[in-house]
Amino acid sequence: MEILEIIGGILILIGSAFLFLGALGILRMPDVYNRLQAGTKATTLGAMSLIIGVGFLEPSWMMKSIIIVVFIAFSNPISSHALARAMYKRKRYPIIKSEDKDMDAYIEVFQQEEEEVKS
Amino acid sequence: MIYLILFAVLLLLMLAAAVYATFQRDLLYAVIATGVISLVLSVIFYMLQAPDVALTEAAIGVALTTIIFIITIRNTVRHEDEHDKHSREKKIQP
Amino acid sequence: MDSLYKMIEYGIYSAAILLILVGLYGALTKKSLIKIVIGLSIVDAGIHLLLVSIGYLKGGTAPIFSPGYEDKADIMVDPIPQALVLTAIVIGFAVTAVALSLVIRLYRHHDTLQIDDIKNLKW
Amino acid sequence: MENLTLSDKLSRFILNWFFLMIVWIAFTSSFSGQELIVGVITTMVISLLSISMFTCCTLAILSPIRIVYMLWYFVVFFVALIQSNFDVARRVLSPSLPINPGIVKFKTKLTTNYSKMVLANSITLTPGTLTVDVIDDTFYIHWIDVKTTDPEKAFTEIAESFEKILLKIF
Amino acid sequence: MVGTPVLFIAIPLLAAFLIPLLGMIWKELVRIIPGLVLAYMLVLSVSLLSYVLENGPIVEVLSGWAPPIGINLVFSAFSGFLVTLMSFLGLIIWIYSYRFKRNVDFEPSKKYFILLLMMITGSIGIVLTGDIFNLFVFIEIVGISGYALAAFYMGRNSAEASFKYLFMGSLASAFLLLAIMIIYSQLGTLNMADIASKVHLMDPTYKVVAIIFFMAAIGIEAEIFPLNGWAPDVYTEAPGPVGAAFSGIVVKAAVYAAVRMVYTLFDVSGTYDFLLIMGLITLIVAETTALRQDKLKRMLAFSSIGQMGLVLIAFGIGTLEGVFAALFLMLNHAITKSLLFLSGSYLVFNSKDKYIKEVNGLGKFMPITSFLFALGAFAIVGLPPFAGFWSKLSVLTAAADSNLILIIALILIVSVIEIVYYFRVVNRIYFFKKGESVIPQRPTAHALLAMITLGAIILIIGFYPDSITGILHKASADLMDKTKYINDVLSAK
Amino acid sequence: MKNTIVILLLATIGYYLGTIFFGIGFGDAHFANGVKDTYLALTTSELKVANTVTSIVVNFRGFDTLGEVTVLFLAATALGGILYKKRHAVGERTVLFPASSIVKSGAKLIFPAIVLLGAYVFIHGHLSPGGGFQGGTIIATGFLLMLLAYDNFSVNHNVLSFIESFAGIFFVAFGLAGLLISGTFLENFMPVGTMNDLFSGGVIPIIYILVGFKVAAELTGVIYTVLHEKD
Amino acid sequence: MTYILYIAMSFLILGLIISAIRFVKGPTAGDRTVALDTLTTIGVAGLVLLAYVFGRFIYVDVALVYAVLGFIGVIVIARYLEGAL
Repeated sequence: MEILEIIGGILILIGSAFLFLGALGILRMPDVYNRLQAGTKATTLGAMSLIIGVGFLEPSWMMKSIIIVVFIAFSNPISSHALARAMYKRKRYPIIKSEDKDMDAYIEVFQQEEEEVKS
Repeated sequence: MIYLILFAVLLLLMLAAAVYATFQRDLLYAVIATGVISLVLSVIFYMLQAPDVALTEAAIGVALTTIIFIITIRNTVRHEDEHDKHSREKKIQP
Repeated sequence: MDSLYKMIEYGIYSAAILLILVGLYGALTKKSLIKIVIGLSIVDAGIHLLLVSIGYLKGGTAPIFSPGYEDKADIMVDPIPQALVLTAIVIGFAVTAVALSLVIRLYRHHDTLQIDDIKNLKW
Repeated sequence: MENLTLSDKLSRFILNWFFLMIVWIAFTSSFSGQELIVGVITTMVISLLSISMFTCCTLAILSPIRIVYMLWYFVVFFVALIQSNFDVARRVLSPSLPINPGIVKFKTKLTTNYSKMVLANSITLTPGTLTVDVIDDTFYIHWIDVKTTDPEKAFTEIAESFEKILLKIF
Repeated sequence: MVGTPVLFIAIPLLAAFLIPLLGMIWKELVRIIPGLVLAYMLVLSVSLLSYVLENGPIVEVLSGWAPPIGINLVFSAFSGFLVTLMSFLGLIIWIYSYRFKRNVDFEPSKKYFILLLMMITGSIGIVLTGDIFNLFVFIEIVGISGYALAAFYMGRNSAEASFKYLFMGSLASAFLLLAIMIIYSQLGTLNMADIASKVHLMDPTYKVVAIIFFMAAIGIEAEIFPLNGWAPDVYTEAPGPVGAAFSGIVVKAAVYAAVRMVYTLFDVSGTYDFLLIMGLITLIVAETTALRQDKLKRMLAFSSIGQMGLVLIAFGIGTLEGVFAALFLMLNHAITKSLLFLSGSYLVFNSKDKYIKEVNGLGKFMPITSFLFALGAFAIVGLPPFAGFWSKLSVLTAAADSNLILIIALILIVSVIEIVYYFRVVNRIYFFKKGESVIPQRPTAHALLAMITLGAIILIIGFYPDSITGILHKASADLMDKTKYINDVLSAK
Repeated sequence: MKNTIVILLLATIGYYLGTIFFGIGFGDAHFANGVKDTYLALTTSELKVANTVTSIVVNFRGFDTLGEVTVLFLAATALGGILYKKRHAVGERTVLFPASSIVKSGAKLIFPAIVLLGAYVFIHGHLSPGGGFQGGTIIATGFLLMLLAYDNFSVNHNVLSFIESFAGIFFVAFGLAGLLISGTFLENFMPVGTMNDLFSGGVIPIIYILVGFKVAAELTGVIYTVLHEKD
Repeated sequence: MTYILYIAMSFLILGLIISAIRFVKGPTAGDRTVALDTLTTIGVAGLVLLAYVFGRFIYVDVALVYAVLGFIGVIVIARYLEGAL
């Protein structure tokens, strides 16, 4: 029993810390894509670990915790992908620090988009 | 003690979102702010021991209200003080 | 503990009342029809919060007799305001949907959402 | 949507039923008879209604070897997830924000939509990468710390470990 | 006995849910079913009313729980009288609108009949219910069907009128919820009889604030003066039968709610005077505004608001005679104003802006409709041989009994104004030359039947007022007896 | 000028609301003579329903719920009427960009689970928080997801109105059955079982399931109508 | 145990405040939606934690519904921003 409580407590602490970090990430990062990066990863793991931690504290809740975790792990990346794609389609340029070297892929996407509009 | 702080923060968040929704000129942002209101409101209902109400607020406020508002914006104008009658092309800017 | 509840009480009531007032302000002074609808829905939110909070009981729990809580009726919060709010939320959603469809209709005819430009009838 | 043979349909239906039943048991968190009966009926109705539209794979996915690969995939994925979180933590907490963002692309050998989705989700949750778009078999990735823009190298860097296993599963 | 009061709600709901299905089978059923339902409701209400007048009120308990716990419906002489009136008018309006506009597509006409049926049902629910939150729900039912019906025409202004109504209606429901909340927080109950029996426990401040919110909410629905901005527009832009339904049915239900609050629920001193003053202001403002209108339906709308003010004055007198006069007035106004709306909407059928000058000289082209309109106009201003005369007379006598001389004088002055603007229209109908561009529209047989029925009733009441006064006396006595109401409801099971 | 008037009005309303509600008190037993305790007692002793809110919504104040369902039905009808156009072309959604294949396959995979969640919420309405409205809303949201992800996804309008009408008819019919069998409208005429079993509470879960179907169909119809609104 | 919960909850509160700041600062709709997404996820976690604090299993249902529906709200906004609605 004791062991489970300790594990649960640690998981809860880790989870809340990562949730906080995720929030801090979306505050500090310079543009939408970087914010999405920080937001998605940190909050997903944070929520997962916190909820599993609660499951450890109350073992009878474990199944429901797991299903919530599965839903979060499944849906969070999809929503952030959809958002990133939306920003991209609306020509919201990401901040690119290193020279012009990655503009190729970038421009390609825009060409694709314009073809889609025409067809 | 921590509950007091949590309550205070949630209430302030909700009020701030309400004020933001009222005074923001971009209607899309105002609509997203109403989403925040309903999220925070649902957590407050939960803390007031009303899970049924929280569930209802969550189910209706998260997606359904948002979609209806957004479709209205899509069909009309995006900015509050838009007098220009044919500005539909400029409407979608993130 | 008592002072804590006192603070929560003042906080919650004043927040709910302010919410109502902010919503009413938006609904009464704003010129854009969508803003008016948003204001009305904020008013609704404030009223629902007020209604739930008058049913609260100190140290209470939800009025659900799940296993382990079969004989805890004396610490349960008032279920009636919750039932009323449930009804009111759904009705509020229905009214919002109708209001927004009217907004779309108005835009179809007038090509604008400014009530100053729509005033064919006297407001 | 597509034309399915009867055995194919049946197999999809049973798989869907099985998974939905697991989800139902997790929802109710109880093994009492009444819950199970209602659950069997409900999940059966839902999977019958969604037979041609909402199922991804046939029963073949439950073969033991694939399950082993799936578990292995989860292990790899979790390690990457935890890595990525510490990565984010490092970047967010360091005062100078050590980022060098950019967009790269690569091609994948995966064919089915579902495997691409799993790969994209995994990429989104692993260190420093975010799937921006998937067009046919080309992935466009926002990379927080661009090391290379060459598609092949980027592929080895980002997705190879996942794709190897996914190819075995699907 | 053909049923219990709950069937007034259950059967129309059943019909409303069935109509979309039946419409798939045979499209004409969509029009027929509401008529059958309304006819059934009329039969039911008449038989229940005759039972109630003999044996005292029926209190129907719902879901098997006695009143303070469950919801209850009260079919007393007072509410029964109003329910009968509403079902009758509903039937008339259905007959009238059976083929109101032939060119309307199937989809809109399906929706039209569902919404009209639900509006009538909601009003009946407001009158029958004995629970304040249930009242709120029914007000919302009436409200939503009203918003949709007001925007029924695809013209430019109907959506605007409807939005205005919706705005006011939302505020009304917000205020109503606040009032319900205050009452609940003090007394812990929602049942009207229970509240009435406990209301003395309530702190006076709470009582006053609750009644102010309540009156603000009901005032919006009942078109009391500062809150009636929506009414003229909705009446103008909605289809003719809907205007008739608003002024004949919905407003009556709202006034019922207000009166129930004042007479039964609260015991605050001064509320009668409040009603009196609000009614007076409403009357004067509305009638003087009606004088200035140049659109027919708008004029009728302001006249309707003014008549509501008169009803409130009669209720505000607070004596048995006053209540009797108010009920008589409500009956007459419902029938007469419906007749005016129904015939008036044929008079200006083909015109776009519905100006009064477009009725010039129609007396020759549409003799029956014009005659009925004139009959309604004479009746509503209170000329002697018609129904309106008796009701106005009873208001004046009730006021005289209570020594309210000023009120008598004002009512007489306002009646003169009323005569001026109604006679102006009648004058134009008969003694002016028809405009070139005006195309008269012959009423359909259904519409003619509906209008002639109403006209006949006006004449019958005018010549034999005693035929109705017996019921009215019992109904007003029923309203005045608060303790009997409380006992009846709380002892039901 | 208008602003000043509005602010004065709001200040008055705020002042009165403040005096009223700060006087009520928070979390006290200020409605000691009310009906709350009766409800709580009757729920356990007579109805055997765990969730008191459900028992109030469906049984004690079931008439309100009938009205509420009607309000939603009317709103759906009104929406169709208000947005009606003569040349109403159903099924014509001009979509500039199809959703990305990830959203598509994700939606496909998660949709049955969402429907199952909705079903779970309204089947367990009498045991846990939630019920017909919430469950129906969740299912409608699932359909919304599919409509967003697939531009060719369509719902059959006739099926929707069938479900809607039949659920409503059965709701009223259960009420009338109560009237015939036990004497009052909407009375619970079935055996109530034991507390916290899935099969308990008599007609309450059945009515809530009907409400769930009706709300789901209505809200899906509303979303569908609104989503196809384009001029 | 209590202290752990206190610490966790204060982290969550800070997270809420910070996402709200990002929400107000914007500058684009995308940023605000990211903030909404983060708020939702923090909200789900907070709801589960509060359910543990209140000690009632049935409260978790609310968190479950939020976890499932929150992402649909984000997708709605994303599809609008794409110009696809």
